[in-house]
Amino acid sequence: MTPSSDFATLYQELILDHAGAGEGRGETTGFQPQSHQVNPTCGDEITLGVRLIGDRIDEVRWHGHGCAISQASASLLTGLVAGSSIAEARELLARFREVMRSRGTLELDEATFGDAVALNGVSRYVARVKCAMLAWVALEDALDHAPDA
Amino acid sequence: MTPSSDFATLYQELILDHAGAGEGRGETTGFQPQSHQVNPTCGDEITLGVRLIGDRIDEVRWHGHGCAISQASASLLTGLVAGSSIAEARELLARFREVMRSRGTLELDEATFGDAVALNGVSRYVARVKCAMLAWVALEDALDHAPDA
Amino acid sequence: MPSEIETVALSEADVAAIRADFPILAERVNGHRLVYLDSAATAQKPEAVLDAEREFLIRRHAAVHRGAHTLAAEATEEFEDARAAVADFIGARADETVWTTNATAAINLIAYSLSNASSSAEFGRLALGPGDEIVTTEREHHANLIPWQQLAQRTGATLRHLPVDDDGALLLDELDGVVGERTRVLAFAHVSNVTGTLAPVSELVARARAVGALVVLDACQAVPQLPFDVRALDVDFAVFSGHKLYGPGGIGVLYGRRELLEAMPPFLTGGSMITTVTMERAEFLPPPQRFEAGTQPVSQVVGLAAAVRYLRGIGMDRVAGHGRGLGERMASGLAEIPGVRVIGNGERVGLVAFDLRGVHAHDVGQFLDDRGIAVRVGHHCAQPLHRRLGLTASVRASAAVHTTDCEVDAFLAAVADAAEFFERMR
Amino acid sequence: MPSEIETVALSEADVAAIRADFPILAERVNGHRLVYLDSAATAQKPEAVLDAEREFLIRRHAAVHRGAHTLAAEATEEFEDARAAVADFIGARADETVWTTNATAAINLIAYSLSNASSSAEFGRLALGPGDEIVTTEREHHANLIPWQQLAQRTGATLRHLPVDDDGALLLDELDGVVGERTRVLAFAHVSNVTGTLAPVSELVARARAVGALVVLDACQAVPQLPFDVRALDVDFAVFSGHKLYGPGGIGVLYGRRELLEAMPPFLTGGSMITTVTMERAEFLPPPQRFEAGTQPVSQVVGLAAAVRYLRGIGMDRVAGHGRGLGERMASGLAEIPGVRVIGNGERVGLVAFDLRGVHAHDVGQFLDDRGIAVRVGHHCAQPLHRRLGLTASVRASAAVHTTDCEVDAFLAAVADAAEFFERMR
Ligand SMILES: Cc1ncc(COP(=O)(O)O)c(C=O)c1O
Ligand SMILES: Cc1ncc(COP(=O)(O)O)c(C=O)c1O
Repeated sequence: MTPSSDFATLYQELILDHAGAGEGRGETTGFQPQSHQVNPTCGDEITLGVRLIGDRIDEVRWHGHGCAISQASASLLTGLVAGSSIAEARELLARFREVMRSRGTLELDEATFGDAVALNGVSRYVARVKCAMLAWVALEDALDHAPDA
Repeated sequence: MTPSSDFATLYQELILDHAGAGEGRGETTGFQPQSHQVNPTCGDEITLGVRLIGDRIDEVRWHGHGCAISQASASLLTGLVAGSSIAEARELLARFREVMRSRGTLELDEATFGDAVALNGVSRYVARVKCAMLAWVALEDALDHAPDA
Repeated sequence: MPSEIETVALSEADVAAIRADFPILAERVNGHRLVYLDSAATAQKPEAVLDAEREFLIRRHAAVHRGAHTLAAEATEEFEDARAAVADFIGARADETVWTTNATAAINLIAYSLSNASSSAEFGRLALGPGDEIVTTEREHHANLIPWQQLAQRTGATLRHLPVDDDGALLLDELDGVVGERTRVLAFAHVSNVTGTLAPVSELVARARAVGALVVLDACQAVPQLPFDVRALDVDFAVFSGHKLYGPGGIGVLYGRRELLEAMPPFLTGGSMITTVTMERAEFLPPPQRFEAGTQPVSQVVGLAAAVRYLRGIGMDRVAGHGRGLGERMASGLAEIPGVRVIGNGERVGLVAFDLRGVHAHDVGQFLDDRGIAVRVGHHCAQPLHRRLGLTASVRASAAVHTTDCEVDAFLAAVADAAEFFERMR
Repeated sequence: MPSEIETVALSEADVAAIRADFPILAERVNGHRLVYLDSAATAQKPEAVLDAEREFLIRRHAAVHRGAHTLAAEATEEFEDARAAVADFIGARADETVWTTNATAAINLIAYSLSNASSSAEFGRLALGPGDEIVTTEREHHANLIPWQQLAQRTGATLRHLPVDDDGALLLDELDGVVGERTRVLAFAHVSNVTGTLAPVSELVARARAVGALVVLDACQAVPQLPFDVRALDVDFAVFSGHKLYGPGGIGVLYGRRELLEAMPPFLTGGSMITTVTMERAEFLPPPQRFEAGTQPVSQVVGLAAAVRYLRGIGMDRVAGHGRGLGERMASGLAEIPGVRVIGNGERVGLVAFDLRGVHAHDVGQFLDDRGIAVRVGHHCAQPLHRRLGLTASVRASAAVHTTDCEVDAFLAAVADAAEFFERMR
């Protein structure tokens, strides 16, 4: 039996690749600000650190464990926000959250989100939105604790 | 509108008379053993004291407040157990409880219970059985605390 | 104050339509059509509530906040939508609305959380101890009295109370003497479940605010009868039971101001209220989950949301107008029956308790029941108030949205007949 | 021990008949017929339970132990008859059977009552304090762990635990070292909600008896799956949830030996659990009422009694035989799938949890859900056990009386396909 098309969209190749490769996965020592987040349903965790240069995000690093969706989302986030300003990252974050919570009614646009549009399928799975959000919530929390914030 | 026949049986004249007259109602000072019982649903209370001569019940006195059923039952009890032995009183008590809990399937017999058969109607009203039992439970508790018990 | 609440009456046709929603009203008791005047004890359920629960159970039932499968995800959504609906109904935010078993459990939650705060470094801000005072009133339901007695016992704080007058009204003159700088908690009922009259909420809240005390409002009899808004009332906590609000049993609500809930340690502990657990310790989720340990009564939550929708459909202004009209009809009708003493004065909701001189409440209740009229007899879980009024028990009739003037009149006639029947005993 | 329990299997025809009793099984999820393998989280309800509740609500609903009118009297009778039925189902007496919201609330009741005993002269016999020890195990549900952590924190007692081996089995070798003269309470699950295997109840109880400790049995996963008798097990307390026993949500059971319940102070306080109340203090009713404050969830109690009757109709020996067969089929089928690690060894009930190497439980669960198969993914409220097993999450499939071999096979096939699908990630 082959998976349904919805499932195939949710777990498209790009997601599985990102989950496997895990861009930005690594030690976060020395990365400040940091945030540790837990998904209480499954116990999944992420520690995400940001290296700032002025108000610009130089690099993001993270480690933890979680499902393919959460790992892919962390990986995609890493590439997406590197080099952006804090304000830009917050904008991405707000839009990402909005789309994820839209129950399938909104979509990420490719111009802004690039490969991360592969996560569009998640918003239809309410129970999985938290997975996709985990890294983003960690980023938000980290930025909230940035020296100037 | 006249009351139903069931109601008329429950509140027959004998019950109302006994409730009003209240045989044995009075101060219980000096009566030992004593018991104080409360019906938690309505807060009705009775204090019932027994004067024993040997293992014979010489006199019962009680005071408190309660509905017509409970007052009549206390009054009828007073006449019924005066002069009987503790063992006889316990037998009456056991049978009285059995009938009251029978949901209308058993009856007190007139030879043993005299006027107290007027309480037969109560056993059909589950919510009122506690009212009829209040004085009897107090008697039981008092006898349990009798010097020789 | 009651007179500030804008109300509209329900027409006879409205009430007739409402009655069709309550299947139990077709029942016969002792040969008579049931006249249910015990809604303040527990309300009957409209079909919409029963159907909502059953529909959930046969199509979507699953545990919430734990599962990832479709049923579980849908159930979780429905559960949180219901929270939003009930929160909105009382003017609260969803994250200030905690599910409990009933109002009793909600008050116990507050009281235990406060004593847990007293033995916790993390949550010490709300700690109570010797020298602190908790204030309640002489006319509270036992559910709003004993938990505070126990809290005082656990913490060494002192329990005080605002007394009532001969009519069961709160003695406002004593307020400043009783509620003072040491007062940490002021707990009182919005509507008394015995007198049916309203407490002067704004005066009490103002005094509590002036001395920095937390206000706990027992809204059990208010939420089903009046438009209710926690922000307008400006209370810190409010509690009520779903089963009195035409909803299922086993579900109640604790409203708490967000910043307070966040400062409070958990009460019940277990699954679904934690982030990280080791054998040694646990870290807790934010409210409301922090206070919702264990598998939640999801179908009951869904049923309560349906009840709230049902009441919205009628309109709480009309529910209140209807209740007020019935309350007045009962109280004034009773006052005309010789030997009857109506408990409580002033504007009331659709609830009245009374004493028939020389006749025990149980006997009156039995007489009414013989005609299919269900009223409550006893102390209504308010022994101190009854003692203060010189009574051990009273008869209480409480109306609902489905109660008619006709039913009230049958009730009044039955009380008059009971007075006559028991005349000889007086 | 499991092998001592006489079981009989259900025939295919039996199961087919049973399935017709569960309306939700006709639902379709993602285009497939629902295969509900999450009964250990919450069981689906047979129509008999739904009907019993509805019938009660539309004909006899009233508050119990408070009213004297006909409905109230009848509801009270039905409520107490239900208590007798549920008590009988577990080999207890009615007056040893206390209604609670769920198992979580029941364990909290014990834990809070014990700390209340510690601050009460009247109930001091059960007091706990520094030097006393409470013992639980490393494989408990959070509901049987955090309340004991909190009790230890409130009283100054020490919490210890019996560790498990690499398979999640209790290390009996350590028993005498962990449970000793200082042990006041030994709390453990009869059947683990993760491994699905049975604890060696008689050995644990014998040790507790030898040192005079109270035994608290978490019977949540046992009562729905096995013939269960508190006297035969010789435990002091047992707790379980109605919603896992095919009954309604919002109702659970605490069994307690009579003399213990009598020696325990109340937990929740309020109406219906008192004799005399003044503004200063309250006197409490004997058990079970002492522990049942507030309006009880009567329709849920009625529903739970219907669930128990339903299971009696099938026969618990057959329920157990069916569950065991399904559990074995699932465990042995899973063991054959490359990369699958089945958690726990030995005879099990109809419940199995597993890890698929390199693939997160959520992803496996989503794959199964795509085929309408509902399983539980996560830590199942047992983080310490998962941590001990080197996992953060696992997939759990749990069967019920309505589960068929066919469904188990569909589940096994789906897991095998998931293993293949996610191959690239490993
Ligand atoms: C072994 C065990 N104990 C306790 C619980 C808690 O039960 P509830 O959430 O119904 O209170 C559960 C189920 O969640 C369980 O499986
Ligand atoms: C004013 C008031 N407070 C508290 C309660 C307790 O509610 P419950 O028994 O539903 O917890 C009631 C009703 O019984 C009430 O009328």
